[in-house]
Amino acid sequence: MEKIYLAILLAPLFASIVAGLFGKWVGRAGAHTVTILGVAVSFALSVYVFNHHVLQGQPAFDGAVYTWLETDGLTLEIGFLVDQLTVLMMLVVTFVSLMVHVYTIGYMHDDDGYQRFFSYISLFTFSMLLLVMSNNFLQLFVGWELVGLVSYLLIGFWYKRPTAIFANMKAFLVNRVGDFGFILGIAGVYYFTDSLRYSDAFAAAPAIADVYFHLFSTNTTENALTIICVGLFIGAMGKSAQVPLHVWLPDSMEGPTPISALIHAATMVTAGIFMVARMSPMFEYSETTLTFILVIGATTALFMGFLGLVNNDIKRVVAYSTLSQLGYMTVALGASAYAAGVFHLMTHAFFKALLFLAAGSVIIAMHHEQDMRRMGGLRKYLPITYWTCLIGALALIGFPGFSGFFSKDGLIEAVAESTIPGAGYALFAVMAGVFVTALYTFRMVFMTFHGKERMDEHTREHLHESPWVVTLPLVLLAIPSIFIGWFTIGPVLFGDYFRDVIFVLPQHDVLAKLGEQWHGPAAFVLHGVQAPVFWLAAAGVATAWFLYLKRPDIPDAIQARTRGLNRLLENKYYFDWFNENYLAAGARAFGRIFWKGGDRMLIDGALVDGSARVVGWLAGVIRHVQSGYLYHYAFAMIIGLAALLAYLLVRT
Amino acid sequence: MLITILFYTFAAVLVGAALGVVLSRNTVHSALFLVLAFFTSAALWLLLEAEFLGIVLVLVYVGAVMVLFLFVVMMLDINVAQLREGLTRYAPLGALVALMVIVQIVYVTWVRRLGLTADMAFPSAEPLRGTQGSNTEALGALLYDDYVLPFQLAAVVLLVAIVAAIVLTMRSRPGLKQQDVAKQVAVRKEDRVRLVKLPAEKGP
Amino acid sequence: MSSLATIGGPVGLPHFLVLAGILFAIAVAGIFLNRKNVILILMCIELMLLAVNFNFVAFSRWLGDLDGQVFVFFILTVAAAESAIGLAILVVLFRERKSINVENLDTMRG
Amino acid sequence: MNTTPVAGAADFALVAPEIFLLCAACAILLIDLWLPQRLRQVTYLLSLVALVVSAVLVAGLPGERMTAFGGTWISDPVAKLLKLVTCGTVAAVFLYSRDYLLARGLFRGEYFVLGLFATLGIFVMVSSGSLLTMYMGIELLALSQYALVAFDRDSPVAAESAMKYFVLGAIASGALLYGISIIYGVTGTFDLDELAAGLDGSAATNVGLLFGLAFLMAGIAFKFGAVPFHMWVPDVYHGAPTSVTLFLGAAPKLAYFALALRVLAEGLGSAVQAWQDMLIVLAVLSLVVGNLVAVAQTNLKRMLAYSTISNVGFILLGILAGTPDGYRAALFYVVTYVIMAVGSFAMIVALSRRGFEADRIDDFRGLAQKSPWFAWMMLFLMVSTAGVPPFVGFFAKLYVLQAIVDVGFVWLAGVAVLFSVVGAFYYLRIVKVMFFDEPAPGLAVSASGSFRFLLSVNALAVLALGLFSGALLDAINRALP
Amino acid sequence: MNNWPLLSILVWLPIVGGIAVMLLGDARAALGRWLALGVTVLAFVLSVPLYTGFDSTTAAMQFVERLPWIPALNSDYHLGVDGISLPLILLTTFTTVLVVIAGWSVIEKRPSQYFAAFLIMEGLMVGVFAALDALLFYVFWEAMLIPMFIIIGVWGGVRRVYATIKFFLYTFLGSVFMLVAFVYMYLKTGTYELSAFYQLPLTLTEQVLIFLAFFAAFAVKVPMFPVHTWLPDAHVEAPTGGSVILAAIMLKMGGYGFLRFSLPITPDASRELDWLVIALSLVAVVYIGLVALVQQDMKKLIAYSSIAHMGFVTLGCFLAYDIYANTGATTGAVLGLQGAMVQMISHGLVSGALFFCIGVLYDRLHTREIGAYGGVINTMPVFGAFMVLFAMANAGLPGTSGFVGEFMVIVAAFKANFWYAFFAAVTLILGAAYTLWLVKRVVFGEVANEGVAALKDLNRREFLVLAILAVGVLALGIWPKPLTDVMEPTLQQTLTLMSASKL
Repeated sequence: MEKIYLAILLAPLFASIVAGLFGKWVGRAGAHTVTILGVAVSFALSVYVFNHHVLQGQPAFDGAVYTWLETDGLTLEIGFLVDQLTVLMMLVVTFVSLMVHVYTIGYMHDDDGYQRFFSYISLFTFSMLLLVMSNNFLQLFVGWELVGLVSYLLIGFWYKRPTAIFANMKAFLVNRVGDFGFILGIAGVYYFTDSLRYSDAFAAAPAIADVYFHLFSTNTTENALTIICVGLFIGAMGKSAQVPLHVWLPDSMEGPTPISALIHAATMVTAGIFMVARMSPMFEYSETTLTFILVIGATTALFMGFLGLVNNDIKRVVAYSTLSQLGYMTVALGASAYAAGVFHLMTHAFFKALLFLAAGSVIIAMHHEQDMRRMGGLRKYLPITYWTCLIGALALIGFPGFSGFFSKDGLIEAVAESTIPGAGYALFAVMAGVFVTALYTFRMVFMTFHGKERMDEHTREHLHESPWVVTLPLVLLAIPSIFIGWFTIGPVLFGDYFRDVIFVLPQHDVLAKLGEQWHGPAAFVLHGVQAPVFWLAAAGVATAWFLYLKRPDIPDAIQARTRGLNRLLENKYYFDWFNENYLAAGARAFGRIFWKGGDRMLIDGALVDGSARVVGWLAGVIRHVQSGYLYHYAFAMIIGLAALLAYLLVRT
Repeated sequence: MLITILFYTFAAVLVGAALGVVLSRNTVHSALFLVLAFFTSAALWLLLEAEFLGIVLVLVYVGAVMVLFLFVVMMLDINVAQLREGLTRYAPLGALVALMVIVQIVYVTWVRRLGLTADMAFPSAEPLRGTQGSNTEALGALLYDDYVLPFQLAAVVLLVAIVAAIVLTMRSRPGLKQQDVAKQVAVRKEDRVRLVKLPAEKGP
Repeated sequence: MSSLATIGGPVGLPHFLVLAGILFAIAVAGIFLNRKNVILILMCIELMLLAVNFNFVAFSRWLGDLDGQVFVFFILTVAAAESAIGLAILVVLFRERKSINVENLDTMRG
Repeated sequence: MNTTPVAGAADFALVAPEIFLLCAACAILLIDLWLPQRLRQVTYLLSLVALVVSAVLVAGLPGERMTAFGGTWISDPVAKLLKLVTCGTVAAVFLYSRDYLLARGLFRGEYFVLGLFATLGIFVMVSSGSLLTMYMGIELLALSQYALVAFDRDSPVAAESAMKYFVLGAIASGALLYGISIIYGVTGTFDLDELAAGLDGSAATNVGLLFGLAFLMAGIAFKFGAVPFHMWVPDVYHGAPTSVTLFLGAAPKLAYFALALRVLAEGLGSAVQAWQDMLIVLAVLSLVVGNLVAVAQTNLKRMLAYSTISNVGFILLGILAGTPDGYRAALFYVVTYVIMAVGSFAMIVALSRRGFEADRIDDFRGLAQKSPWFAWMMLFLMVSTAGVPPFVGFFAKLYVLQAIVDVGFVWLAGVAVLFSVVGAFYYLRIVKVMFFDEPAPGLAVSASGSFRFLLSVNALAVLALGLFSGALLDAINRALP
Repeated sequence: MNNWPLLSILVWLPIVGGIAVMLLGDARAALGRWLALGVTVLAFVLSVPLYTGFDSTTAAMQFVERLPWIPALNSDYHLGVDGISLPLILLTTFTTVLVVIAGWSVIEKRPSQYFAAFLIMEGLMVGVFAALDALLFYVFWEAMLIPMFIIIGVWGGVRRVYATIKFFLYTFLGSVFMLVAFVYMYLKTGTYELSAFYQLPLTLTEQVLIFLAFFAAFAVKVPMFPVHTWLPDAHVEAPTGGSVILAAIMLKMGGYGFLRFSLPITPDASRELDWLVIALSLVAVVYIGLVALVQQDMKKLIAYSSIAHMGFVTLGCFLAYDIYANTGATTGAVLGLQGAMVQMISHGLVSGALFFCIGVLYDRLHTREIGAYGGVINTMPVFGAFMVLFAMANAGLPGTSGFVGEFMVIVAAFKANFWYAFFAAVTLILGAAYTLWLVKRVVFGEVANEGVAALKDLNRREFLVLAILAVGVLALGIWPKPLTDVMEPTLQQTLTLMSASKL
């Protein structure tokens, strides 16, 4: 089995190296062939592993591949922990990645960096697999950062665009802020366990929960596990774009659309969710952290959704939607409904990738025009795109029966059951979020595919459906977007799929409570239709219809009335403004102060050059004693003699 | 008592002469004051039963060195007027320092008696006499025996002085007729004698 | 010949030492008080050596040890040689500068 | 008087080198008189031969400590070593000077004769067993040096510096003599051995002795050029013809070391605490003033003069330790310093031509491009003097530091190293000028082959002695056990 | 092979080679270049047996050579390697080869002296790492300043004189106090033998003074805040090779000194004063990181980043005492030490590589102003790729060597104190910020000006150098075990020495 795991991991890496370093030799076709092959191998083998572990029920694998380094009794290894959660992630990752690879052939057809792009996305697949398959914190962190690297490279793929290279730097830096917390969390794990293996950390978690630190003063104590978990979660906040570290994700849309789908919707951004779920044996013991997670997630879910309402860039709307959905997942984690979070992660991966790719398809058709105000009525030009997009949108808003419905409804009900502090706020946020989600999603659908055709003549004449390499992945993604919930909700949410993998304290186990009322997916759908969630979503769709199809003049009127609110939203709650004008500028200002004031003036100017100047000055002064006059010289001698005599008189 | 009077008299003259050397505006006067100082010193030394040295001081110093000084003063045709200014504004400071040195010396030698516990009065001076009861003879015995080496060195010092003085001051000005020993020694007959072959005069 | 010792008068070693000290100090002061004439400086040097000689002679007498006088003898010799060289340098200086003004001896400083 | 003669054949055997040197000097003086100018080389060669023979004679002296002439003369290993080094140094000085003197019309026999007399003076000082002999040696050396400084009769600066040197030297002599007279009065002797035997532990608080010591110290300090008795050093080094500076800067230091060693360590060893304190002041002042003022110099000779002052500070540090280790360290320092100083001044000579003294620091601009080899040699000499390993100057400083730290003066070591850093600055400036600046017009080393060879040997010796400083250290340990 | 005096060869071969190159002169510069390359390659090849023949199960000194040097002082020519010095020696021989290749045709002014200086430097640097006698160590330590002084001064930039004199005096000032400390200990032990110093009992006051003396020397070399200001100047003005050697090796001597001298010789003072070192290290990370952020000169930026990175070295070295105080055990202490060592090696490769990169640009446009570049990747794609790689390594990206040391130190720091780890981890943000901002402004974007438009991509020589470094950076990042295994026993021993009180 180990060899298979290794093959899953290394196939994309190998492909990436071939495409990246030898791109010139293998050519375009060679590049996409080898990378698709690589990912396909990974996918196929993942399916095999799924079969092995899940269907055949083989025990989880936890072992090392090689020792990375060994010192001080600490053995750091690169190894695999393959269990149900891992397998699920592997499937999602390799499948979406495969789709994106295929899609890329069409999307990037005219780009000069064709091979490079394939190399990057294969490298990404490798990194993501490295992350999810890890059995220890080190490797987790390695994968964690590597996906960040690839994200950086891909956002800045069009390196000539100033906005792109700004966005990628921003993405990396914001992620680094998260990693800052993450590495502290990891260090905390090492502090207590002298090991970085998951198994050791999980085993030690209950004990750590009883340890208290004096961090801020000797009078206050902080729970050690909380510190560790909050640290780890800050990492997740960066990667999964939770408020306030979400700012990079909308900007990351500067990258080519396939990677928006792959990295910034389906896989990488969910790494945080995955990580928290993976660490459930630790997070469970820290209720403070769970509350923290709940609040952050709920805030993200609701307030990022609002931003989707005012944005006119089709990709950005999807991006804000992603943020919001990530908030949902986070809320699930905070409510200890890890399985719900992961479940939503999975369904979201499909339908959000679908939405992105559809948006990409639109963008191709529109000749890289992304502003929805210049679209409209595309339905008849891009039928496949339209229908698949609609499927994605319905899944996103949680239309009963679609995959998103199962995951989102399950999630919301789980939150409703939760007793963790902050759950009330979270419930309100996710409920309100449903309406908002429906509103912005269908706003997008209506503005893009329905209504008046607002594009210019030239573009309209050239409108046509995308090639098969683009539409095929859409179709292939649409299928699970519709159906996957039916088959998986049972085992994943209420069954024993995650039994050995996700640990939940009995008092937190909301899913178990829900499970008591579980009567299969059909009943769940029926129940869903009667629940307020559905009506909220329906209201959202209706509102969108009314505002953007029926009376398109109203939104402008509303905007005119609520200028303050509008400005707040258009400025994205001023997060970027604050970061750029206070954090970044502040850092630079401090840097300048330290440099000019500290280094240059104080240390160099006053001390270093200052002492040199003092020496020079003294030299000049003492030099004048050497006046050239004999009598001065004699005088100095006599003074010296007199001084020696005086000394002697003092001495005796 | 006589000795005391003599001491104080000579001492006073000596100090006066020394001051004269320093303060006199005329170099020649200074030189003469110095001569006076030497003379009084010689007298004082006689009181200390250092007859030989007293005489040598007069003979060598006054007779040779001071004459040399005067000679140079005269020879150098110094602009006396210019040098007359003498002491300057730093005089008080200089005097102060001199006073300080004097105070220190006096303190140590007079007040502290050099830290010596022995009687400060002069003992009888038998050892200072040679077999002939002569200070000169005793000195001579020491010089040619115990101090033969320094004595030779003294000779070398004088030799150096001679060499140095000659090196520094002797110069061959163009146009000056001077004997060049080296040239004289190195001369060869070819340089001096020119053999001219004259054809024999034919007889008429 | 009468000696200081036999008289037992108040004139003892310290008197001579103080006298020598005063001479020494005057000589020293003369060197740096004099701003004009190099020859005067040479004379002061002679005066200074004289002061030293006084010390030696007095100590020699006081110790009853002739070595001191021997030393004076050498000092006199050396002093003579010294003044010869000093005057020689003076002559050279005068030839070069046409002056023996001490204040002109300041081309090198700093 | 029926005393047996103090001096016998055995005594004269111990002064054989000096006798030979004196005779040789006189002979050369005479021979020179009969030589035409074009054969003046003979004088030069004969002087070298005289030095070599003296060295051989010195080498033949017995290895143990012996006294002669009633204790006025000491022949011991340290004297032997110092004399040998003196011979070598003076010979090197003569070699370096030849071209310089030739180019300026100063190639006269008297230079070499006076040099030999000075050497004799050094010999005498080194072997002095009494203050009287010491005084004669001092004066012999000093008078020769006065004359040498004024040797270039056509140079106004030379005459001026000679005058300054002479006057100040005379004052110092006076102070020295005054001190000797007091010490004589207090102890009744100026024989160093007797002096040492007559003093005990109370010497350090004996006001009379200390009084004399203070004057004596002023004299010694003047000879060394320690602050505040240093004022003559820059002016004399600057004003004298470079070939004379070469002489002044090197060999006499050996004699002054001997002066300090004989008088302070051997004669007044019991009063160590008293002179130690005085030396601390002098040493620290020398380090401070020497290093600081050197920074401000633009004339290389002056700069080296101040460098000498600072190095004297180090020598004094070694001496003031008052332990055999300290004296050894100081001896090591002196010997190595002499080697470095000779080389440094020789470098100026190497660059100078008729009408061009090359004694400004700027004159060394870009030497590394014109004559890289000599630039490197100069670099060796400079960094060695700065005390950078592996050059011997470092080890010299190291041994001194060891000696003073050993007696508990860690703070002095701190001061010393601190000012070494200041010192490093101006040595580096030379390196900077040579290596980093663009060449000055017309700069070139125009020295003869033997000169080049000797200079290279000199500079490389600085490196070799550093790498194998153990050998020199052993020699010094044997000389000063 | 084991009977060969390998270390002596490594010390003297380059020095002799350097002299030979110099004697060949500029007229035969081509020959000199090849000779220099030959010597450095040979030295590198000869240093490999040090690794292969190294017994990594023991902390004892290996390949020991010992000859009497200055018998009167009991100072020997005593060389040997252990786990601390071995990697650094390898780094030295490795880097010098690259420096020679990098300077191949770039140096037109007095090339023979240039190569000679580097060769001599190499020998001296190996000597520093191999010396087991304090005096010998000091000799190598200081002697190194001379060639470096020349290198910066002759082949440096506009303000080279200021920079090189500052560099020399700064480091000289620091070192002399160390010398006094050595002297003091010599007088106590009667030998300059390092192992004797280890065993010398010292009172706390003595230790503190000795520690401070060492600190003056090593902190300047590392360099630590606030005695770091020589470094930016020296780096900026030095020629590429000089910057590389400076960053890659000379800075390591400070860290090496802490490990070899400060900690074992003055353990109690180290414990008493570890707060000072740690505080300054953390200041280096934060303060210097911020300063690096605002630099306009590429080299200066990397120089400041070097200081920040070296902060990890000093931090890692001094964690042990707080770890013990905090947790009651020393677990994690060696991790910190290892981290410090790995960080040194890695920084050697990464900063060296970055300086090479800047050198490549400088050779083309003759400016290091960030503002003069932009969009370099358009004209120099291969270079851009390397630059991004090394930038990422500099930012501590996992998979590159830059990550390993930082990770180990941060993780170990948590054991000592949460806040140590906290401030150390700030480097994750700042390090990425200044490095990526640099990359953004220089590498990415539209072609900024005609100069950039005319750039030519790497030639084969440059490619070779950067490729070798890239391999090193990645190899160390992907599998650091071979490196850490070598160091493990020695660092364990260092921990033992530094935890054994001398009072």
